[in-house]
Parts: sequence; structure tokens; C-alpha cells
Amino acid sequence: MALPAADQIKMYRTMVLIRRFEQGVAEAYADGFIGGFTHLYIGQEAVATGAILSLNHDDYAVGTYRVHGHALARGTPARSLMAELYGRTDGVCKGKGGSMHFFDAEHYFLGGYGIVGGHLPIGVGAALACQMRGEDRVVMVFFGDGASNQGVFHEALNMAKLWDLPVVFVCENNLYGIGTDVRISSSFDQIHKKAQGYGMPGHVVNGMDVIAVREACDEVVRYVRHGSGPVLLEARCYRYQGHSMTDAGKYRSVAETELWKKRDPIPRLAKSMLEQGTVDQARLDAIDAEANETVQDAMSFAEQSPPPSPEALWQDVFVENDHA
Amino acid sequence: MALPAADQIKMYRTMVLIRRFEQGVAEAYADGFIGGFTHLYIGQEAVATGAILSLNHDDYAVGTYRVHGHALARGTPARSLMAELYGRTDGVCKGKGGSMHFFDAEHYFLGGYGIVGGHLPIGVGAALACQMRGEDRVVMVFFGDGASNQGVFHEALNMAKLWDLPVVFVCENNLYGIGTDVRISSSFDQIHKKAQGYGMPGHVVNGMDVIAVREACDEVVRYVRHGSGPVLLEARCYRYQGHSMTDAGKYRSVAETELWKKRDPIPRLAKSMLEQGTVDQARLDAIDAEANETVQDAMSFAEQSPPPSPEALWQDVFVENDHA
Amino acid sequence: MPERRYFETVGIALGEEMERDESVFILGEDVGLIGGTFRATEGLMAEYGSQRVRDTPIAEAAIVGLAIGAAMAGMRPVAELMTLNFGIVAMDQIVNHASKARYMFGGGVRLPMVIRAPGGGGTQKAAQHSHSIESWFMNTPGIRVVIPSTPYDLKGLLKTAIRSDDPVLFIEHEMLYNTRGEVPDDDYLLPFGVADVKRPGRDVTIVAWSKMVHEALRAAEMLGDEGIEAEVIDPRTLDPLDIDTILMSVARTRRAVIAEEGWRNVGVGAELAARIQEHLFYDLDAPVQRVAAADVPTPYAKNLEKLALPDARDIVEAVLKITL
Amino acid sequence: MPERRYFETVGIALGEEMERDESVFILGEDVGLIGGTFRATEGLMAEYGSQRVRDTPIAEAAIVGLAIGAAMAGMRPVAELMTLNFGIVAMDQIVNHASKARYMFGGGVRLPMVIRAPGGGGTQKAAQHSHSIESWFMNTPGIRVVIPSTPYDLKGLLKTAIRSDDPVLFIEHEMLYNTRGEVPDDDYLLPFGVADVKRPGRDVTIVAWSKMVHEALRAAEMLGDEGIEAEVIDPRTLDPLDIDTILMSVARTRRAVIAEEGWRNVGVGAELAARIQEHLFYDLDAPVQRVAAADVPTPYAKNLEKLALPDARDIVEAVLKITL
Ligand SMILES: Cc1ncc(C[n+]2csc(CCOP(=O)(O)OP(=O)(O)O)c2C)c(N)n1
Ligand SMILES: Cc1ncc(C[n+]2csc(CCOP(=O)(O)OP(=O)(O)O)c2C)c(N)n1
Ligand SMILES: [Mg+2]
Ligand SMILES: [Mg+2]
Repeated sequence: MALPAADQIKMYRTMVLIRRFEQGVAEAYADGFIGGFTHLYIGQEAVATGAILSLNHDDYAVGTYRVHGHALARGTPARSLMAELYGRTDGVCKGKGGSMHFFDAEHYFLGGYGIVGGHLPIGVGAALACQMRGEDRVVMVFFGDGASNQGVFHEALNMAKLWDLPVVFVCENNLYGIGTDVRISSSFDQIHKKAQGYGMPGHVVNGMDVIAVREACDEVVRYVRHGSGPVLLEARCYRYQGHSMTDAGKYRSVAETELWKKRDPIPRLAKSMLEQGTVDQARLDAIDAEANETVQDAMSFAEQSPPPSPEALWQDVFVENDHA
Repeated sequence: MALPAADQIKMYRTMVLIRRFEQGVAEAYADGFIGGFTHLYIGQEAVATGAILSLNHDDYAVGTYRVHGHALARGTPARSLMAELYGRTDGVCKGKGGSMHFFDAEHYFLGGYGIVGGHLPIGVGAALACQMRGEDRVVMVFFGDGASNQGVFHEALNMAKLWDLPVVFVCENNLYGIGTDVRISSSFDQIHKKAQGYGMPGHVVNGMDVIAVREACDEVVRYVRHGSGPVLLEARCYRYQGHSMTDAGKYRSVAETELWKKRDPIPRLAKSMLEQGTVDQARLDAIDAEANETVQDAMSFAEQSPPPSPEALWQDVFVENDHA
Repeated sequence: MPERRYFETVGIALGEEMERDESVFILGEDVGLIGGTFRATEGLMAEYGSQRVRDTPIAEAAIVGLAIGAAMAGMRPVAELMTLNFGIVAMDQIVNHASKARYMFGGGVRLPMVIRAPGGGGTQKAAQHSHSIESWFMNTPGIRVVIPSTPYDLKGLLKTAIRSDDPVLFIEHEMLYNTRGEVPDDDYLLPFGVADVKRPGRDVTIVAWSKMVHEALRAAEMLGDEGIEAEVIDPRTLDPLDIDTILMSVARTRRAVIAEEGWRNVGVGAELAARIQEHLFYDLDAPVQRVAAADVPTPYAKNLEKLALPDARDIVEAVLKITL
Repeated sequence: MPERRYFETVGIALGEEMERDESVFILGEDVGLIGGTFRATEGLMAEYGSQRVRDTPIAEAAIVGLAIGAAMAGMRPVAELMTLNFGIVAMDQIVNHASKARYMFGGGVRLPMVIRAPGGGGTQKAAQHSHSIESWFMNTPGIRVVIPSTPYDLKGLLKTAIRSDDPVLFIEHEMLYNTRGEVPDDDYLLPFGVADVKRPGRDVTIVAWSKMVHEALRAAEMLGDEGIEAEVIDPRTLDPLDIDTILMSVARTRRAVIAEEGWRNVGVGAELAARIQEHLFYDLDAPVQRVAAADVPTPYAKNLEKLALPDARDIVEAVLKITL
């Protein structure tokens, strides 16, 4: 059964928003508005979009430092995210987190984290809370191919399966961890098959095809929500830019990058929707214009948002704040 | 082809020595000569014996805190080990390490370690050194079922396979990590099959049958020495005593313990050697008497060995010792 | 008032809080079936079931990580590290995740979680099992550090810790578990950041916590015999630290000795000495003295361990140095 | 003498030592193909091959663990932690294995290994990526802590570190990589435990290391304009620490300020303040002052980060407080 038109359009809109947002970020970074480590999501939009749109609004999602797309897909307003990137008071973390540390409780988004793999058990812990309370929420945890070599990956999968917790592990295998090809970092690069070592189902999906990701996730999320235990899903994808704003990505051949760009998920979905008559070109153009506007608006909003006050330095260390 | 008689006898002698040694340790612990954490190896003798006797004298072995048997099988004199347990100058680590931290460079024994799983990458590192120097040495690393849930297990296996290092990972699956049954700590308790997630061969062997362990290890060691990469070997076994001297082991049923005691590797080998006419009972009795004597001698030696001098406190922190 | 042992009191406090609040649960290695290596959680699994008293695999990073995630999702986990030594394996989760999440997420999340961990040396457990590393956590902003010396303090502080909305590292001492003290059956709470004067005195101030409080009290007895009246202050929590009580005492006695079981070099004593001289430069009659462990890995041999770790006599010596 | 950038000097020192000694090799994330995130190992893989310049998976615990094992087996590994922040993931290997092995094994083993790690904040990398935690390692006996502030010091100290038979944690500063300084082409070594007076002065002693040396020198310039002559001492190695040079200086100037980028609470400055008052109680004209980071997780927003981290003006203020 094909995905309803409304869903397809929503996914298209989300992917385009992410793409335009990241382009805006690149610009703002070049202009000195954004600092620190900033990792763009361009090229991988189909993964966060297809996966997160398969969740209920009150399911949890957890991401890495490459997290702009996930927060947008989850529904956090572009304004709050852009203001965060600018380090301003109206940022989703009041300017304290920056690019790597988006967190938005209102949208059940449990954060972006900068330590490769470190967030995996955190996602599992949230799932444990859901299970203990008898909720039918699921938790979706995103991580990279590189992260699958960290020890906590193993620990997180084991515990999640041991207790059949409602976790969907989504490995965004973009073939590289910074400059390191997955084949020179993993003795076995079929990451989804690592699930077997935990008695867990593992699947692979084309991460450049948002419909495929969405359909796979709809099924996986249903399975997990049903209480059947966690699942590992590997989405094969590619980031077009370097690892972060300071990386030119020279370790990859132009041919390779070009090849993957041909698989771009946005025109792919556009083409299929046009072919099926789900939308016409005007509609797509309108979506694009709207995304551009949202991002422009977010950027001016961010620029106008004030930097944190000096007192903010000492706030939020503890709930019961007693710094003397 | 059956194992030569001399080898069988040597294995028998080793197992009996370990058993008697551990009994002596229990006694000395009760008498207050030994302190700290002391973990006995009784019941598991066939694993260290069969595995380590398949090594060349200059292959490396690395163990955990349950390491008396491995050091004895490697050839460290009972005297040095007992003196270590008594915390005396003549101990293999001058009394500084105690039960968990035997180390004997002379016998290529790279230590006992107290942090569950922490030694796994150390063994892999030694193997890396061997490979880089073009030696044909192998490294055998012992660890428990509980340790297989630690993150470093995963990291160590991945790196060992990635570079096809000469490591034999021997998991002594004695079904428990302290009081925790492997089935409630591992989502998938076929530990040897976890090797698949790394593209590594994994095998299982009856750890209560020293001949089986030896034959399996002879083959695995040959494979690894040949440069074919690491192997994971799971030996199913059982410890008769509690986890350490202070644990009564009440979490296990008497029936279970009795069942496993019926599989005792020492009478098993005795029976088979007697049946095959490899030895007669007198010979076995002599071996036992000899082991008893060795242990008694080690205990009096240890008791007479002086405690470390106060200056020793500040020695051995660094090679270039400049503590002011 | 009933007399209780320190270890029992842990279980009592946990039980009372679990009774009060359904969101409180326990996870850790061997906390359930066998009731904790130090018997601290004895009986709780029978009472509250294996969901709320949860035996985990040996995977400290994930244990702490799960607690973080569960806390974010609204539960009140109490994670037990079998000992603080194994907390080092989970250092990244404690320092880089638990302690920083609230701040880096701009106050957008609460982490009502407790990490319990027995620390300390004194029973010949050697280098890897004898840590007193509270200084590292006191150095880390964002986590409370609580370290009770008596059953009474333990109960009131553990209950406060569990009800706190901030992450708390709760350090017990292995050698205190069998000590006794009066503990009310009431539901009392002790506030963080309030030091307790364990013994009043006018001639010198001794600041000590955990097991060293008892050494300090013994020292004070000995000093009393020589006509020196020592005041013994137990800060009970190192973060927040009740520096005022300490400074007020030293302003009176004009002499201070800090006694800790951790290493001297960059220990907590360094911080206290630095602060005391900062605030009371003109009031001090002598330099602040520090009593601490020898800066060597803890040795196994009984005589060396005794030399390495500080005791009442070392405190007496330090006091005499500045009072004679 | 040629001018070199700090990052280049790392590569030069590594290259010279690899040339000299076949047992020296490098392992770490992205050290090979892409030459290190901070370009420190650029060109080395091309020169020495992928065996001796080894790209690893993202698995810091195993990276350090492998280095330990390789060192035990006679190699001289130089492990790179992409940043010190990720060293927290490997804390157990650094503290509980590398630092303790020699001592707990009674001197039976040598660990000629170096762990290189860039640390520090200042470029808006936020809470998880801005650590200056040298205090923890200085607290830990058994590991050398080297922390150079200039290309000249870096080269001489790194070469000494590589030739040392003890484990060395070699901390670089991310913000120093592009700084320049004269560096001889010779094969010179700088000894551990010898502080360098970076600027002589008679009125106050400023002790600073790593990037803070440059802040201290800037502060000294500003103070010079007001007629205050500050002496700036760079200990260069924190373990061993050249306390004598510091004490001799303070005995002359009678005033001391310790400036560090790490947190104030139980920082290295606490230790120095404690020692100075211990030794020079009667010689000090004012309490020892500490300049350090605010005790909060490092915030992202530029203005807050600037407030959080100490700089020359903070040092000037501290000096004025005790000289006016
Ligand atoms: C523990 C840790 N080690 C190293 C790093 C530095 N680092 C940041 S991202 C990255 C690569 C991660 O690769 P992958 O998991 O594939 O995610 P991707 O960046 O491709 O999305 C590395 C090594 C880190 N942040 N944390
Ligand atoms: C990192 C760490 N966590 C916990 C412990 C405490 N501990 C010591 S032995 C042990 C059980 C290990 O079980 P297993 O690996 O099966 O080995 P066995 O004792 O059965 O030989 C535990 C939890 C430890 N020493 N290190
Ligand atoms: Mg990747
Ligand atoms: Mg076991």
C-alpha cells in the first residue's frame, strides 16, 4: 500500500527544509555567526525524515552531534534551532549547547550529543522508563557507522535486547567516520548484521530513498511498539559536505561524491510524486520557497535574539542552584 | 590422532597442581595469610591447562583476576605465586599485586587484571606488537562470560579482526559473573557466535574435558599462528567454589553444582589414561603426592619470605623513579 | 533509637524511598538476586520485584547511561556501581553526560538520578580496587558528591539524594559497611551542603570525610590525652561544600589539618588548603596540613598498604607539627 | 633557527623518533590518511606506511589498551586521542591499567608509551569538547603529565616522552596548534621535571602552563606597564613537577598567582597553592591566588565561553589584588 499523499508531501517538505536550513547554516557559519563544531546533514535528509516521521509525536528521539535534521524532523521550530546555533537566548538550549547539543523536551527530542556513541545507552534508558511505566512509546536512537565500533554500542544493544526494550537503533551508515572509511574501521561492515550477536533483528535500507526508509521504519516501529523488543536498522547514505564545517572531505574521490549526489533523496521523491501525480511542479516550488523563507526568517530571528546575559553563566548547572 | 602420553600426563600434572594449589590457598586464606580479593580456579582447571599447554613457551598469555591456574600452567613456580599471595618479597610481583595481579615476564605471562574486560585490548596490543615485528607468536587472552558484556570486548574483537592479529580469545563461560547467571546478563548466550559480528571464527568446546580443550586449542593456535587472524573460543565450564573467598555461592542450586562436579576434569582424564593404559594408579598417586608437596613447600617458602621493606612503597611507580 | 549497620541503612533508605515514590528504581550488578556484594540492597528485590531492582550485565558505562536516559524520561534511578573503581569505566557517562546534560541543554532537562558507589581501600584489594577519587568528581561541575561517614548521615543524605532533581554521586566506604550507629526510623532528610561538627574543639580543626572521620575522631582522642582539643568537621557533601562552617572553625582554632584517604597530589585536601589560606591568610597560625594517601598505586602487601593509606596516627602527627 | 608551528613540531618530533627507532609507531583516529584532525601527523603515513601510522576505529579504550599491550611487548606506541575529551572514554585504561601496571606487577614490566591528546577550550566547542582535566592525571600516580606551551618545548619534551620507559600523557592545546616559535632542527631533548622561567620578574610569581602561559605573558606585559614585574614560570611537566623552581621564585617575590584553564575546584592550582603555603607560610605577603575556569560546564555562546574561561585580564586582576 503506497504511503498517503499527505505523508509524502510532508516528507518532501521536511527534507527540503532540512536542506535549506543546512545551507543557511553554512552561510551563517562563513559569516561568523556560528562557531564551534558544526556538522551538516546535507545528503542524509531521507534518513531522519523517513525515520522520525514514522514516530508518534510523543515517542522519543535521540541523536548525535549531526543533529540539525533530526530536530527539524521532530518539529522543533527552525527559529529556535538557528538561534541556538547563533548562541542566543532564544535558542532551544538558550545558546548554551550550540550545534551539537540541541534538546527539546516539548518535542520529545532527547538531545544531540558530542561523544561518539555516548548517547546510545541514554536512549536505551529512556526506553526502560517507558517500558517500566507500561507506556507504548518507542525510542529511536540515531548514530553513525563510526559509532558502531565504540564499546557502548555493544553494551546498549545487549541491554536493550536483554530486557526487550522499545528501542529502534538507526545506524546512519554514511560510509565514513570523519576521514575513516567504514571498511578500515569495522572488521565486518554489515552493521545491521551485528544485531544477530544480541539475538536482535537487523535490517538494512536504502537511506537515500525516503519512502523506503519510511516504510521500513513504519514496520520496525510497529514491531517495537508491540513489545517485541529492539531492532537495529542500518540506513546506507552519504553526506555531501565534509565531516564538519572545517573539513573539506578530501579523503573521498570526486567520482564517489558525484555518484551519491545522483541518488539525492529530494529530487528522487519529487520525481516520484510528479510521476504519480501527487503534486505538480508549482506545488514543489512553493514548498521550496516556503522552506527558504522559513530559514531566512530563522536567520534574522537568530541575529536579533540577544546573547545570553552574563548571569546565565552560573545558571542551569543544577536545578537547585546554589553556586556561591 | 591421540595426544601423546607425555602430553596427557603433563596436563594431568598441571591440573592436579592447580587443584592442590587452590586448596592450599583456601587454607592459607582461612589462616589469615592471604587477604584482599582471592578467586579460586577449582573446577575450571581443564581450560587453562588445555589451552595454555597448546602454546609455545614464548607465546603470550593474559588473564583476569582469577588467574592462579593460568600462571601455574604457564610455568611460574608455585613458590613465587604463593609468596605473592602472602604479600611477600619473593612474590612474583614482590607482594605488590596479590591474587589478582600475577605477572611473569620470564614466562611470557602478561598479567592478571582486576577490571572485568579491561585486559582484553592489552592482549590485542601485545598481538599487534608481535605482528608488527613479524614474529609468529600468538597471544591467548582469557576472560569470563560476564566480561563479554563489557564494551571493550567488542572493541578488542573488532580491532583484532580488522588487522588479523594473532589472538586467541578464550572465553571461560562458567555460567556466572559473581551471582549473575549468563542468561540474565547476555541477551544472546552463545558467546562464541558473537564472533560472527566481527567476521571472526567462533567455536565452543567442553571446558570440563582437558583433551577436548587441548585439541581445540592446538587447532586454533595453529590457525592463528599461521596469520589467519583471531579466533574466539568459548569453553563451557564451572567453578566449584563461590566467586571469591568471601562468596558462599548460594545463588546456585546444590543440584547444579553437584551435576557439574560429576564432570570434574581431573578424574575424567585419570579414567581415560588408566583405561588406555597410559598410566597406572600408582603413577597418578605419585603425581598427586608431588603436587601436594609442591604446594606445601610453596606455603612454607611463602611464610618464610619477608614482607616488603617500607622503602618498597615508593619503588616501581616509574622506571625512572624520582619521587621526592 | 535503633542501632543499624551502615550497609543496612542503605537498604532502609532505598526501601523507604521506593515505597514513597514509584519512579524510584535500582539497577546495577548483583543488586537483585544476591542483594549487593556488600548486602546493601538485600531483600529489596523480594519486596519490589525484578523490574524495580534490576540486575544488569557488567557494563558500567551503560548502567550509568541507562540511568541518565531513564532520569530524562522522568524516572528516579539509583544506579549502583559495584565499586567506585568501576566508575572509572563509566567516567564518560558520569562526567560528560550526567554532569553536563542539564547545562548544555540550557536547563531543558532534569536528571533526578543517584549513582551509588562504595570506594576506599584498606582490605588489601590492591591497585585497581582501592580508589578514593572523589576529587575528580568535585572538580567536575554539575554533579553532587555526597560521602557519608555514619549510618545516620547516610540515611538522611541518601534520601535527599534520591529526591534531588540533580545527579548525585553517592560514595560509600567499603570499610564502613559493618560499622554501627543510631538511626531513627523516621523519614528524615539531611540537607546537602551542611557540614557536621563531629567533635567540638578549640585548638585545631580537622576536616575529614567518609572513613577518615573515624580516624580523625580517634586522633582527636589521642590528642585529647595530650591536652590538645581538636574539632572534627565532616563536610558530608563535597559538592556542595559547606566551606563556611570550615572557615568559621579555622578562624577560631587558627590551625587546620585536612585528612583524606585519596592521594595527596591534587586531592580534595589541596582545594581545602587553598581555600583556607585564601580566606584566612591573616588568621592562620600555621600552614594548613594535609594527611592523605601516599602518591603510589595502592600496594597489596598488608604492611605496604598500611603505609600507603593514612590513619589516626598520621593525623596526630600532622596536628602535632602545627600545635607544638 | 627555523620558525615552526606547534602542530608541525608534533609531526617533526614524531618523524625524528620514528626514524631513530623502529619500535616507535602511531595509532589513533584519523592519524594516517588524513594526517590528524589538527594536522599533527601529516605526511607520516606516506613516509612510514600504514603499519606504523595506523588509523583506528573510534574506540578510545581499545586504542589506549592496545598501546599498553604493545608497550608491554616491547614496542613504543604513541597513541593519539583525537582530543583529551575522548580520553574520558578511555579513563579506565589510562588510570587503572597504564598508570598502575608497573607498580602492581612489582616493577616486572615497562610501559614505554605516550598518549597524545589535544585539550582545552576557546573555540565554542561547548561542554563535551572543552576539557582541561590535567588535574585528574596529576592526581593519579604512575603516569607522567607533560603539557608544553611552545613549539620549542613541545619538540624536546615529546622526544623525551617517546624515549621514556614510563607512560606519558602528553597534552597539547587546540588553540596553540597554529602558534609559531623557533625550533632547532637538532635532535634535542628536554628533561621532565624542569620548569622554565618564561619571563623573569621580582614582584609576583605567575605559574601557568599550556595556553595559559601566553595569557600570563600578556598579563605580565600589562602589569609591566603599571610597574609590576611579574615572573612567569611554566612547569612544562605536571608530573614530575619542578616545585623547587616555583618555591624559589615565590620565596623571592613573596606573592603567587596560579593560572590554569581547568576548573578552579580541585584544579592543579589548588595543589600549587596548598604546597606553596605549606613551604613558604612565613614568606608569603599575601594569599596565593588562583585564576581558573568558572566551575560550570563550558557554554557554547561566545560571550559566555569568554566569561567561563580565564584570560590575561583575569590574571592581571588577581595580581593586582595582592600587589596593590
Ligand atoms: C568518543 C569520541 N571519539 C571521537 C570523537 C571525534 N569524532 C567526532 S565525529 C567522529 C566520526 C563519527 O563517525 P560516525 O559515527 O560515522 O558519524 P558521522 O559523523 O558519519 O555522522 C569522530 C571520530 C568524538 N566526538 N567522540
Ligand atoms: C569493570 C568491573 N566491573 C565489576 C567488577 C566486579 N566483578 C569482579 S569479577 C565479576 C564477575 C565477572 O564474571 P566473569 O567475567 O564471568 O568471570 P568469572 O568471575 O566467572 O571468572 C565482577 C562483576 C570488576 N572487577 N570490574
Ligand atoms: Mg559516518
Ligand atoms: Mg563467569
